[in-house]
Amino acid sequence: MAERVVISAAQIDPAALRAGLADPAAGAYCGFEGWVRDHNEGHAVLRLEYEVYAPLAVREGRRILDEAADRYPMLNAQCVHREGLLEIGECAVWVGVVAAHRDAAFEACRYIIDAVKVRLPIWKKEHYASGDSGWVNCARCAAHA
Amino acid sequence: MAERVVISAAQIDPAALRAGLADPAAGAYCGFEGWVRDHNEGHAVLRLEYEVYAPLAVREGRRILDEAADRYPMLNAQCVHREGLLEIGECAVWVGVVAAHRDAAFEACRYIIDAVKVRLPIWKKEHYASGDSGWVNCARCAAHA
Amino acid sequence: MTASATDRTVTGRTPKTIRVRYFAMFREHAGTASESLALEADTARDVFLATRHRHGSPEPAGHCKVAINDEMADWDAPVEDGDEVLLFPPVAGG
Amino acid sequence: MTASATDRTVTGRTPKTIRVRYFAMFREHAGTASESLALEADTARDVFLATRHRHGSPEPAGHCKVAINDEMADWDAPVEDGDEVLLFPPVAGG
Repeated sequence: MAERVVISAAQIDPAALRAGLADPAAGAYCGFEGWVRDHNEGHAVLRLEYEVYAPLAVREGRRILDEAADRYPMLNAQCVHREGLLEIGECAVWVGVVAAHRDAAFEACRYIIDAVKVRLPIWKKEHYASGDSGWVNCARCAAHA
Repeated sequence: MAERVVISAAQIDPAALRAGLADPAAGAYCGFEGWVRDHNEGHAVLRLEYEVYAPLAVREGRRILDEAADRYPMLNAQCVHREGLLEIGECAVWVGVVAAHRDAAFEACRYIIDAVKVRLPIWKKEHYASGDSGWVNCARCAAHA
Repeated sequence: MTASATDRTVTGRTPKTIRVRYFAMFREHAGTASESLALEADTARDVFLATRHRHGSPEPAGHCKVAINDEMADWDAPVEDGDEVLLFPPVAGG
Repeated sequence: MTASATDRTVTGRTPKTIRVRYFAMFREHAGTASESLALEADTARDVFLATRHRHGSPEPAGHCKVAINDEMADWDAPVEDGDEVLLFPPVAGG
């Protein structure tokens, strides 16, 4: 199958990725996508910039998928994260999980995106309508999507 | 926007449905799909047949979406359920939810699919490799996806 | 005949014309999707029990659902002459 | 000079050549993506603190992450002469 964890400079195609997870034993598919919002903490956001240290992001991402497979009876999972400049509405991250039953699909998907957001060496710079920009740090982003 | 709850005799197109939920205020999309599995409770399954009483299924489905919107800070949600004969791997039900943050997207999506499975007037007949067939009833399916 | 007429007066039960609709397993067992029946029924549960030999299911009402005139209803909901009662065997969406 | 040489012998600390890589906010503050420094450092934390004026962040180490030679590491992990230490400011994926 395709690489389980991918850092992509090109737009994410969730439909193609989902199709890659097709499995006759799968009864449940859960997909999560993080989209670029037009606001954060009261600031109007124009676009986002992601910096990724790919070698470690991919390795840590695979570790997270392995942990999810250990914890939940899932069949397969995959994760793609963008890097570079993203416009409002673009998909910044996609996680897809297939399992026989929906409990595992939902829980593994949630486990993976939660871990991806706090463990992968990825940094997000917000460009605001005011002309300012700023790196989103953990203290500010921990409680949010 | 499109109908929030749809009973469809045609194949479900999750990519098109997801695109219909696009919203610049949305930071999180959670999609769930129920796929036709090749087995259930140790029986090899060849295909499924869904019977739906559409007038009440749509009305009850809308009620479920309204309840989810009351409980979770989501922006929008939609649900499509198939009727008729389905082959292994086909998508039997799709639920999509968008929200500013991922907590609400995951939780509302889970709330909706859980309620859809137990409250909508929809019946599932399994056709087995053995030649038998049987209606899946609540006592048998309650613990499963 | 007299005794029967007296019974009806005493119990206050006169037959109502109820249109009953069967779904899925119930439809297959009844051999029809719907029929009009004259039933001495006060509630949706009475209709369910009165048609049990027709819909052929040992399922308790608690596993099934009922609608009256296209509205989901409780088993204790009253039925009136001319009502349409929809009997739903255990559902299994998704 | 003599005092300095003696100090080094007493503490056991001789400068190590450490390649330090900065990311995101740290890179912007340092004005470079990487540099080789001679540091008296035993652990990853020592490298973080020694370069704090370069990466310019008041963030405590607990909010940041570190890798040594492309492996995620603890702040107490030892650093050796010739190691590459990657300093990650608070991450924000997704």
